[in-house]
Amino acid sequence: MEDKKIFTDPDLTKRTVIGPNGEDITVDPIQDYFCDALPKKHEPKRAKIFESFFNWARAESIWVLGFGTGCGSIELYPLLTPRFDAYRFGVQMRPTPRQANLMIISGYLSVKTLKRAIRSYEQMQNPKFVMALGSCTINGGMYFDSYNTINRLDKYMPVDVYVAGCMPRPEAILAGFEALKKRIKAGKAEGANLYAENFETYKKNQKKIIRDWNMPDYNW
Amino acid sequence: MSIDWIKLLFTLLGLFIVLNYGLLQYGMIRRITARIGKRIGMPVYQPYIDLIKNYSMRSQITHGVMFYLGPVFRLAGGVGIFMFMPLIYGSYYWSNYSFSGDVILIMYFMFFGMLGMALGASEGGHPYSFIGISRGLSQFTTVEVPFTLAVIAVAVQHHSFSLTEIVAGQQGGIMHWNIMTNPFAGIAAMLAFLGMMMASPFNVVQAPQEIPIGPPTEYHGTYLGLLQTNRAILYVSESILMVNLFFGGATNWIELIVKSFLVFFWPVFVGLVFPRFRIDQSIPWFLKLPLILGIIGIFMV
Amino acid sequence: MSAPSWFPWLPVHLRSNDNFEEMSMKIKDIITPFSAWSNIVKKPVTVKDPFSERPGADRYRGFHKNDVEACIGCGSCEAVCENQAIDLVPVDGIETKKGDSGLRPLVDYGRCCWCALCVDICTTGSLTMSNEYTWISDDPEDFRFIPGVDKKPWDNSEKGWTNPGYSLYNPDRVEMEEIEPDARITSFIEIVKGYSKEQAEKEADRCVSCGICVASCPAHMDIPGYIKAIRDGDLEKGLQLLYDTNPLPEICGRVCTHRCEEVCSVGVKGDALAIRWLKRYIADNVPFEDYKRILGLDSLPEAKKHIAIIGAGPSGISAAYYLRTMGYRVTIFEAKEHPGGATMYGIPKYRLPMDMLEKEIGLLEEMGVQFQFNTMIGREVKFDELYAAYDAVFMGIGFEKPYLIAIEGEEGPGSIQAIDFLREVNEGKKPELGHHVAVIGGGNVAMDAARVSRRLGAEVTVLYRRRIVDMPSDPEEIEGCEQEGIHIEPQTIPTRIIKDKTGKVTGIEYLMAEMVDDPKGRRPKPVPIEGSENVLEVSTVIGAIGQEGYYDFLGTDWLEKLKIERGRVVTNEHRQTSIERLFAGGDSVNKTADAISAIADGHTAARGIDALLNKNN
Amino acid sequence: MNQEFKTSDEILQFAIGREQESVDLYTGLSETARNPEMKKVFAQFANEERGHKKRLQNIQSSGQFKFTPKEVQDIKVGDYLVDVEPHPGMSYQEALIVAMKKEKTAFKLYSNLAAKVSNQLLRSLFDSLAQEESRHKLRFELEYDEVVLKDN
Amino acid sequence: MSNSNNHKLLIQPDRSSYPQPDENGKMQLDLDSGKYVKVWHGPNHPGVTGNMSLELTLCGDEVVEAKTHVGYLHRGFEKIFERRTWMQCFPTVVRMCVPEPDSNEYNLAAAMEELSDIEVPEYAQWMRTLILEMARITNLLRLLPANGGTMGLGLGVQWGVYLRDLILDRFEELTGARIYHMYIIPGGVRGKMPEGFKERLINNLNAIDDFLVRFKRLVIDNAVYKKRAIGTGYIDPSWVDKFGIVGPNARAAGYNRDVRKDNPYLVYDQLDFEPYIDKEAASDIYSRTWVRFMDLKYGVEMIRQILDKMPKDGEILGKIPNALNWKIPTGQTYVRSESSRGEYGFFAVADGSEYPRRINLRGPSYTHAIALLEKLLVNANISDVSAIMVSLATCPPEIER
Amino acid sequence: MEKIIQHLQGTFDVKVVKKQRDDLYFVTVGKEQAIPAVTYLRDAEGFTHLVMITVADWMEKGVFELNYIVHNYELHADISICTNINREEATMHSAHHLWEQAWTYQRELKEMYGIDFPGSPRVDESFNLEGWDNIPPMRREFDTLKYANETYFPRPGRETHDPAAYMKQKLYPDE
Repeated sequence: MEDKKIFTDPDLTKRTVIGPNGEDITVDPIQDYFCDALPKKHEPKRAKIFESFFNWARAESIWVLGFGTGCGSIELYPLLTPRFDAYRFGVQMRPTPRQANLMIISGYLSVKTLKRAIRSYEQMQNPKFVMALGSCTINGGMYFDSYNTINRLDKYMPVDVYVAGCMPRPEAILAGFEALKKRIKAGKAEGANLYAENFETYKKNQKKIIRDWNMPDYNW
Repeated sequence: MSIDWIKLLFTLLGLFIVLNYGLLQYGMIRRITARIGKRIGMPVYQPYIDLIKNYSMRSQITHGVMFYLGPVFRLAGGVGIFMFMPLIYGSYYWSNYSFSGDVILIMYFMFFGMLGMALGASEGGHPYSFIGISRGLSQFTTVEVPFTLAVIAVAVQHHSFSLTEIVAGQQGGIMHWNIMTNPFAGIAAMLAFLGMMMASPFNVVQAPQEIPIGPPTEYHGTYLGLLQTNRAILYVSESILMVNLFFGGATNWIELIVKSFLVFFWPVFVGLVFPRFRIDQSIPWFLKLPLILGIIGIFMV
Repeated sequence: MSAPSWFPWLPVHLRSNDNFEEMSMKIKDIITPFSAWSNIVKKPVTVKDPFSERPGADRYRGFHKNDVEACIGCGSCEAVCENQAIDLVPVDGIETKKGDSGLRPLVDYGRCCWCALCVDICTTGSLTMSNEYTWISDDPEDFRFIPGVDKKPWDNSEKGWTNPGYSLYNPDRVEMEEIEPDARITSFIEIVKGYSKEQAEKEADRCVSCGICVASCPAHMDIPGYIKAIRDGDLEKGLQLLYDTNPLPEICGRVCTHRCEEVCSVGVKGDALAIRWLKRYIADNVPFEDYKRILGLDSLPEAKKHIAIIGAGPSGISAAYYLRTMGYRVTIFEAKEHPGGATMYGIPKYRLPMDMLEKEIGLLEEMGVQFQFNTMIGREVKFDELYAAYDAVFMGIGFEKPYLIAIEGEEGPGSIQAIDFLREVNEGKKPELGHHVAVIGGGNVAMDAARVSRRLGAEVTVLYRRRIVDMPSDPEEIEGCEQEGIHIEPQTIPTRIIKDKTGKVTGIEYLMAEMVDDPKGRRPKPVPIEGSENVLEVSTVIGAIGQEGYYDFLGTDWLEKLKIERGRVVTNEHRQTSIERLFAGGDSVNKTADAISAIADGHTAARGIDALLNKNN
Repeated sequence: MNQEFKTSDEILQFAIGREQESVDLYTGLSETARNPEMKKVFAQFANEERGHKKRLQNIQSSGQFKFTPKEVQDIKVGDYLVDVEPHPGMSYQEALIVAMKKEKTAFKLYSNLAAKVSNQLLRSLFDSLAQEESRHKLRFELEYDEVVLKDN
Repeated sequence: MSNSNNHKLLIQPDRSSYPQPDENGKMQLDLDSGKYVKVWHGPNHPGVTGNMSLELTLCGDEVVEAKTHVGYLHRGFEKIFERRTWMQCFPTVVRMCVPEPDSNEYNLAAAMEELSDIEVPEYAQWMRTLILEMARITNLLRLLPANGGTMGLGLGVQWGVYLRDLILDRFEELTGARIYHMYIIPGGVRGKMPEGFKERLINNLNAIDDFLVRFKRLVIDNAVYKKRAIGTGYIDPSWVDKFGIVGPNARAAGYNRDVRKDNPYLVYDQLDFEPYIDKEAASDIYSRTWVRFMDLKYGVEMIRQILDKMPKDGEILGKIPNALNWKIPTGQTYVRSESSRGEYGFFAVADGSEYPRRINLRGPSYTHAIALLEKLLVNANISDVSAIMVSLATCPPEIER
Repeated sequence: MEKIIQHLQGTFDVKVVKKQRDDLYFVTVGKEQAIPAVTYLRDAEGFTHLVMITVADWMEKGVFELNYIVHNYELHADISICTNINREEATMHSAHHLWEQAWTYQRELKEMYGIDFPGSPRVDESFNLEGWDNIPPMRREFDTLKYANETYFPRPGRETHDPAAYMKQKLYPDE
């Protein structure tokens, strides 16, 4: 395979359209759709009492992005249904990354999903948390030698809590939520700021494996 | 015209009560629906935490001025409905800014919020928002038709566009309620109410499995907090409106809360056990049975 | 697009013909869904306390546990793990010893998939899984631990996945066909028949390729390697692997003391692998004509230096083979008529047929190794001359001289030494034994003497000072003795050989012994019980209590220089003695005193000689 | 040896003399032995005896000795073995037998003497010497058991 | 039963005003015209089964072109099998289909046993059948209510997943794990029935019976559901062979397609059952829901039957070679079984070594979710997209592997 | 079944027939005859169901073995038409006109093995992978472990010991 293919989505390349008065207008869809501003670090509130009160609220109201990235998502069904009922603990599913606080990476991430996961993660608002389920996110798990799955999630996004198992049972995931709550209340879950601070490192790692980077560097 | 400060105070107090009531009611409803699903469900106070959480988000992004104003308009719509609606019959202070044409103003505010939302959501640029808002507007428009007919029927019946007078006309026992005196209009309004509350089978606007989650897709943080606040106020206000229009109003807070809760429970009761219609099914639906009932209701009078 | 509705005011063409029925059914369809609301009076089924209320099932495959005491670090778990989740790592406080690699499995929960194949294959059953399943951490580096060593909350959990009563390898050895005991004692025909191809492959299939055996083999043969060669059906590869470390596989395949089998990890729960028989299978089933081709001995390097080897026993032959392959000229001096040393003269033919030896010696001759038989150093050739004439000398002289029982009546006919007796028999003589033979001793020599005596038609009793479990002989030899009707009398201490007036042996007197613990923690010592005399009527007493070396041939001057301790030549790790160009190996050097150690010595010495001579260049 | 012992000093002197005899014997054997290895063995035995002698001399000069009656294990290896006449071509086995027998004789001698004397002090001194000798014997017996009787 | 017979009245929309495909099957769309909106359904979308995405071109609410994009779950299984020994493939294959891993286990075991000629003890065969049927009902308990769930009726999902969880408990008891059971090991199975297992399982089955009644009232008889599901997502019966449609989807189109009946494996020939076929070939969402409903019902009956007929005790593992050195002689085979979604097959090639040369999975979703779904979605309303997808019971992991 | 195979042998240049089971035959034909044979089976013998198109990579022999497995619902039997194509210039005739889902398989094979199917719809679009610029991953010469180790940062700090080597080193440090 000598000839290297050029991977560009035709919908995302620059194109020229004819304007109302007959003039040519160059449209760069990427520029059109996204903003290129890099992430900022958001300092916690100065007043500690406010910050801890907010952290309490954040901990008790965890909105999970409903994005099943791997096998582990099958155990999210029981989690939100009668048997385990995570709603009791303030956990709710949100279908859009904008409103979600917690991203559950439920197991292995293929490169293709990683690209989407990063986009979703970046679209989430600060503060945001990541929970990683299963062996695959820790050290590649079963797919350590696969050419299409990542080995270590922490290279690509900051992770707050890991839950061991293949896949973890709903009880373990609930315990993971408890651990995450503790972490948030202690003010240690500053993944979003960490991401902003080490943005270049994360980007370097991400770009190393996502070959057709046809998106802006940051998709708030 | 001098400002009646005490009245304003009472109105704001009423708003505060309604807000809390709305949040608690939402939590309560979630618990009840959870029980039908054999779950325990979230704590009743969970909506409060969610609200605080959303207001405490550190970063927010905006897609332009209208994106920002959308929730504000929506909240204004919710507050507007509340402001011009009498709460307790016979109480001066709890009748807010009810005046002789308040029904029409309220009808306007109901649509105003939706329009504001439409503008804001469109600014968000998400295709689901477009789809959702176009569905929302078209469905709401059709919902308005039977509802307006029912309201006109009631207004004609009581020869007044003032809620206070309509409530006054229903005093004197359950048989005087409009739902009994003009059942067709009442039923039409109740069916339209299903659409107004956007519960199944008429929740195409936010349909999570289809266009997650419609207009508010891009809203988060404070914006979402505003929307949540509005939802609490709006839903309660609308059910109080229904209470005023068809269920004889209320003479004290307890009666108000019980009645509005029951009215609010109606779309939940229906919504929980039905899937949603497609938009091309729900619009004709409103234009059939409720419309016919509404027309009959007018003719009844 | 839309199907007919349940509303009667729909256009007629959208309604079905049986309109009325439809209608009634449809109203039911509106009402029935509300039946769901009956749940409002039912209790939720939610688990109240999900963190403690629901333990894993009895068989749950949770986190790993390991009984580090029972574990031998064989690494089968690592081999079977498809995720490379298991590493074998050294652990403080666990020593490497024979049969225990000193390594323990470390599990990486960044890899594990909880399939429990590691538990199923565990050769000792030490690795199990608890039914605990919750482990949360914010540090991804945490998820590695050595079960049983790193303390975890689930270490004492009783439930969980253990080996569920099957084995992923066959724990039972493929039975080796043997001649029936009744038929055996009438002749010197070889007892063991050897594996067929199917049997060998089936037996080889049981191997878990852990390699624990390799270190326990004095020659460090690549045991998993040649067993794999059998599985692959590639016997030539197997033969090459055998000859890499052992030029006498046919002999070892029959008479090796197989220390490897004692430590075999498969043998912990089941039968140890028949490593010796598999070795024999390779050696027996490759045509001898092909050996030279397979081993690449056709064109050996041009010989320059010349090495002398004293003694054509296993160590000498081994040294000769490797030295020859390294390109040295080799001459072997042997005092006796035939090569083979103890294997030739000491091992009965029912264990090791003569032609095996001849085959392997033949290979050496073809390689160009010179033999000088009937040449005793010190007698025909002086050691001085030898040492001067050759670039290096290897001495593999073995233990020739038997220890005497040293009790009254031992001198004279009727009381003979086992090694002399065995030699005579192997040379074709038939010593007169009489009706009943007493063999004194419990080693392999004693067993051989006993079984040979049995074949010569005598009743045999073995008198041994300690218990049967203490016997240094191979268990299968003891078993063979018992099958052949040989009586073993343990804990007996001979005190006197009784003779009649003509000097003929008539009996042996012995005392019973009790076992006393050794103050230094060595094996328990038998102490005779006074007054427990017994007399056994015998016609011949064969002493087989041990042998010692005999170095007088070197002459006093050299003996002065040669460092000897307790009858054994002291050597360094290259089997180099205190005399620079003199190397030594075999029974006279190592304590284990068996063929395989001798072969290993020969190999080591060959490398040592090579290193020495190359260094001098 | 029907010698009468009056004082502990005499006894010790006697014992030292016996040890010296042993030293002389082993030294002689060492010199006459044909096998250099056996020379070394006997030289080693002689050395050990010198050590014993030295200890007795120390007791004599200091006048202090302690005796704690303690049973020394007797595994009786040497008891039933035939006597060996020392000769130049002795093997290690024979050397051990010689040594064992010698220590046994010494042990018997001291035990007999201890039984004969009535003096408490002297008896304990003899006991002590006997114990010492039996300890030496055990040392050789264990060696014999490990080396010669390896297969038995 | 009350399956509707109104499909004859289907009104196909007039497509003449919509864009037409060219000779390559590609839609002729002028995206710049402003008439169309491009929408990505998924991978982060609650209405899409699993992690895959649909690229929809909309004209209003109508889909004019659909493309499926898979590969979000691609783990390169078939590559990493080249580095696994045959036995090591056993824990690996189960991950190929997450909701119903047991079919994978069985297929691998069957392929290995066939190629290396190994007898499976009778008890193990019964246990395998039991496990496969249990897996079928667990998956159906998830799939069936999801048909209502996509239309906003999540209540059935709540009930169904709870019952699924009860069966998962039984799995846990029997096999030691909830999701990836890894129970059907090549050569046999990995354990016997624990004490009291049968009674507990029967209790759960009774609960499912109750659920079926209530679910029928809630969803299947639901007027709104009927209105939406009947006639939507219609698969023409003539497509069945053309698209390789199998299992319940083909049965809803009136074809008798059930591997258990057609090519009986394990002990299915000793069981008495008849798969449900929609005789009227209604072949829409409603019909497929109905077929799945009946599958679940029959599945429960089947488990009862198995529990009745199976031997009390027996060997669990046949004579297998050492797991570490298992070599399989050169050969190739294709084995199939019936999963809850249809024919599930393994193509296995052995080259005589310890490592497989090739194991290729043929999952039913491979055709259902790509070629068929793309075809079905054209002219569907965007609201129906996820409903159609769920009714086909697509499962992305088995497509991508 | 036997009859169908005989028919096939009569009509086409059948190289090898292998009977795996009573209901499963592997029939090897030349590259040019594979599609006609499959078409014949579909149209004349009732093998209407395309089970799968799959490939086994025989690197040593330098060929890809393509398998078209077709199923007959009347007989409940499968025939796999096998054909060997050259690994170096791997092209094959497309079967997308026979079955609607065939192009999916061909698209996957193109991506995973680099086998080209001229004329097959969307055959050049990526299927599972996105932005892949290496050799097609399913080819045997592609070393997936090496690739993964170079690309995906395996967590450092792991080392293992071979019991045999470790024991030798521990017990006999001199040798």
